[in-house]
Amino acid sequence: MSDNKTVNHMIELTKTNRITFGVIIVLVILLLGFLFLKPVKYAFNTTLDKEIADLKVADYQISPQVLAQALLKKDASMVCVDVRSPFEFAKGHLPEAQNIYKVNLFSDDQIEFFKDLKKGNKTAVLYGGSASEANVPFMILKQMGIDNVKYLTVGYEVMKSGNWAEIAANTTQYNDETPIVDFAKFISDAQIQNQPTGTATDNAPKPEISKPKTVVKPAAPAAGGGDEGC
Amino acid sequence: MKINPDKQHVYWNPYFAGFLMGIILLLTFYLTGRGLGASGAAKAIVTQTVHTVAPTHTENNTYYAEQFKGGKTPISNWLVFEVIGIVIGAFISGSLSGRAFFRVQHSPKITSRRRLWFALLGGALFGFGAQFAKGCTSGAALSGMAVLSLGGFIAMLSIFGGAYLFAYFFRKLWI
Amino acid sequence: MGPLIPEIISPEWNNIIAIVLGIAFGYVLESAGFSSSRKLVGVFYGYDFAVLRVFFTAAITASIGLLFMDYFGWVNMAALDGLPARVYPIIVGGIIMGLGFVTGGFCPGTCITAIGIGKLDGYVFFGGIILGVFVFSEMFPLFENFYNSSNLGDVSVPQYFNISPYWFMVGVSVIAIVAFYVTLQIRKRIKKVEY
Amino acid sequence: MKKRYIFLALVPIVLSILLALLPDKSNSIDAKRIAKNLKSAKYTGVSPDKLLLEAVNNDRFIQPDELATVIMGQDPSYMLIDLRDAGQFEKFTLPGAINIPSDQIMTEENRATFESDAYKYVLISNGTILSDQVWMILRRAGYDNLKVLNGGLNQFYQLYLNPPKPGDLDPSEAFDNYRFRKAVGAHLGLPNPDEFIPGGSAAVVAPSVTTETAKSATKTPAKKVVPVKAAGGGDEGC
Repeated sequence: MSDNKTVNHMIELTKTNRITFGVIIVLVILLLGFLFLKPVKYAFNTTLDKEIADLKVADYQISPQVLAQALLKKDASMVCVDVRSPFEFAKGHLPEAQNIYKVNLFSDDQIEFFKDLKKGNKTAVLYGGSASEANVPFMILKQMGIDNVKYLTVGYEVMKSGNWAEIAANTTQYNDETPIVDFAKFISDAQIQNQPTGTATDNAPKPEISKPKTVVKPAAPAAGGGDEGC
Repeated sequence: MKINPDKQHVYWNPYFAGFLMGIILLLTFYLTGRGLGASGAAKAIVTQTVHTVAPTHTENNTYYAEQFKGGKTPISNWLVFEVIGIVIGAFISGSLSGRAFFRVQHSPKITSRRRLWFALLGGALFGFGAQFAKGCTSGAALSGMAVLSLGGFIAMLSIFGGAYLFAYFFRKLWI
Repeated sequence: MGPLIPEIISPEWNNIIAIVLGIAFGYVLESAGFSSSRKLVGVFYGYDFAVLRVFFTAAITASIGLLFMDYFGWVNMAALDGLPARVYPIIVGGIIMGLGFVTGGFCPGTCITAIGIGKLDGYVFFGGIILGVFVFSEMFPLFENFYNSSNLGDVSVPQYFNISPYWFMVGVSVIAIVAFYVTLQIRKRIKKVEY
Repeated sequence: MKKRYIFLALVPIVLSILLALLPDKSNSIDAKRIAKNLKSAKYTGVSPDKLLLEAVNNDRFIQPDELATVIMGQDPSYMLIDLRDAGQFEKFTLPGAINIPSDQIMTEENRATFESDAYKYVLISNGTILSDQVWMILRRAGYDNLKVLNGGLNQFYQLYLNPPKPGDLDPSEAFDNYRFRKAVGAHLGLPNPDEFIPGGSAAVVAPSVTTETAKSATKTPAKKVVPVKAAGGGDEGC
């Protein structure tokens, strides 16, 4: 092997022309970057952790009862914002409501409007045709750090009558997340019912609706029928 | 190729080389979202070979099996292609300055055989250690440091720290 | 908005880009003299600090560049792959790698450049890596618990210590420049080694 | 020569100090986020205006009938994710659903669940709002292929517990839909609506809710929403 090749002393170029040249190119690119830097107007300003923690916080929901009471008292700290289209808005809306169509949420005026409300310690109550319609602009505004927004847990239809006293007195709970039927119990009841022998009826948790059933068909025929359906 | 003895031992200004390497690393991150690396290719080769010889064995070993997740073949790993590129690039640079020919480089105080045995030992240790850290000097330390990753800084400090720790005992090999 | 793969460039280009970037990387590594093991280990004996210089310059160039690109909104730094900080496995692995460095004289990347220009010790070193990886993989069940231990996840240093990444970058740059200066002085005092 | 090196050495230091002194631009929120210790690594999310565009239409919703077809066909490309807490999940859920409570969506292993491209993820909760909010957070964090079950489990089970019977004048598809839903109900272990409860689902209520509330609550969606969905979703379902 060519050992004699290695006796040469290694030479490193110490010239700095090329590196200076390279650095200047990079500096020019950075300068261009600054020139073309467009400030992003709208960005999420809250942390994901906070948003996840807020998922289950009920403070951001407004029930129709609370809103009705506020409307009765003409509470100035709550400003209703209608996120439906101007057309829907023209057909009917809550008193003193501001129409901000959800599609047009991002314009300086609208964002400024919410920021002004925040300065004035006012709360914007978003509502739409349904709770989930109001939820979309609500979540976006909230994640942008405008946290003085709440959403109505029902659609406009419920509030349509304009009879605030009656709505305020209504005891109906409008929580989307409450399981409305105890399905587990329901299914187990159904299985008990479907058992042909009498053992099931002796069972302790007797279903409330256990009217004596005349015919208890097993589930199989129903499944069979389903095949034709599909 | 004619070897130009003047050019053979002339290397770039290290700052310039480092600057260019930084730009390449930057491009890599910009294009692919990942860093450069090398030891991953060795891992892919080993896994693929073992898989070809004993497929059931790779399925039982979690370390091998991890690389087959999602129907991937380890040998078509990004790093394998990158390593092929490194070989080509080094060859181009080496032949342009007359460094590309077969030889063993070692200190005049030791024999070629001794140098090769230690290279094998060093390689084995490096391969072994790189698996613990999930990357080598380029994959873990350099790319990790570029994104300010905590792991990258720890890797860099421990590689160089470890080397300084043991450097004294192996000085005969080099100087 | 980077990274460009897979959204702007389709993933089929991935391997071609890998080869192109590899060629550039290999070219720079070789031109910097990283195919020579005696030059590489010089950093541990004080007669050549090329490794340290190239390494640090590359790291600060890339990270300042990335921070700027992140600032301009060209790339999303948090989305880039970092190294998951499994503290103790990395330390143990790093020390083993350090030992491998001073005995073998290469690291995997440089050994591949050495292969490119036909250094036989590079080939043998790569064989060693294959052997080491194979031994590790076969013994993996023994290390599995340790390998997965003390995982802090893919955190960055500023994030972990809760400091500004920009001031951290200032610190890293200053340390690097000081290191360059100090190594320059050390090299002047140490006996020249012919290699 | 010496001077040149000093100049070059100053460049990185000056550049990084410049970065530190630059005003916080909102598009550098990711860098800010790194500084503020939010430990979610993958963040390639969409901007608020893009997210709004995605959210104003109903593309993200999967209708109960579509989901029923998926469940009946055991389509492996869908992953059902139940966002309710573990207690509710254990009581009942959809066949094949996995449980990721809504407050744990960003833990290390759960993020990994969402990262595969092989699945469409269906977010399920009792209603629409919670899963929709989780959808927005996950989209913001950059995850794709997410669907929201429209109406949630409440409506889903109601639809198959007590499918709206078509009248004599309805087109034949309405009868097909009705049979399909009955079949689904039977598959899910629900009683056959023809024979089981005369009073409809309102007869059996969760113990925590008073009968009065539940009745009106169950009525509202059943009356209002179900017929609307029945026409649209059912056709694709069959």
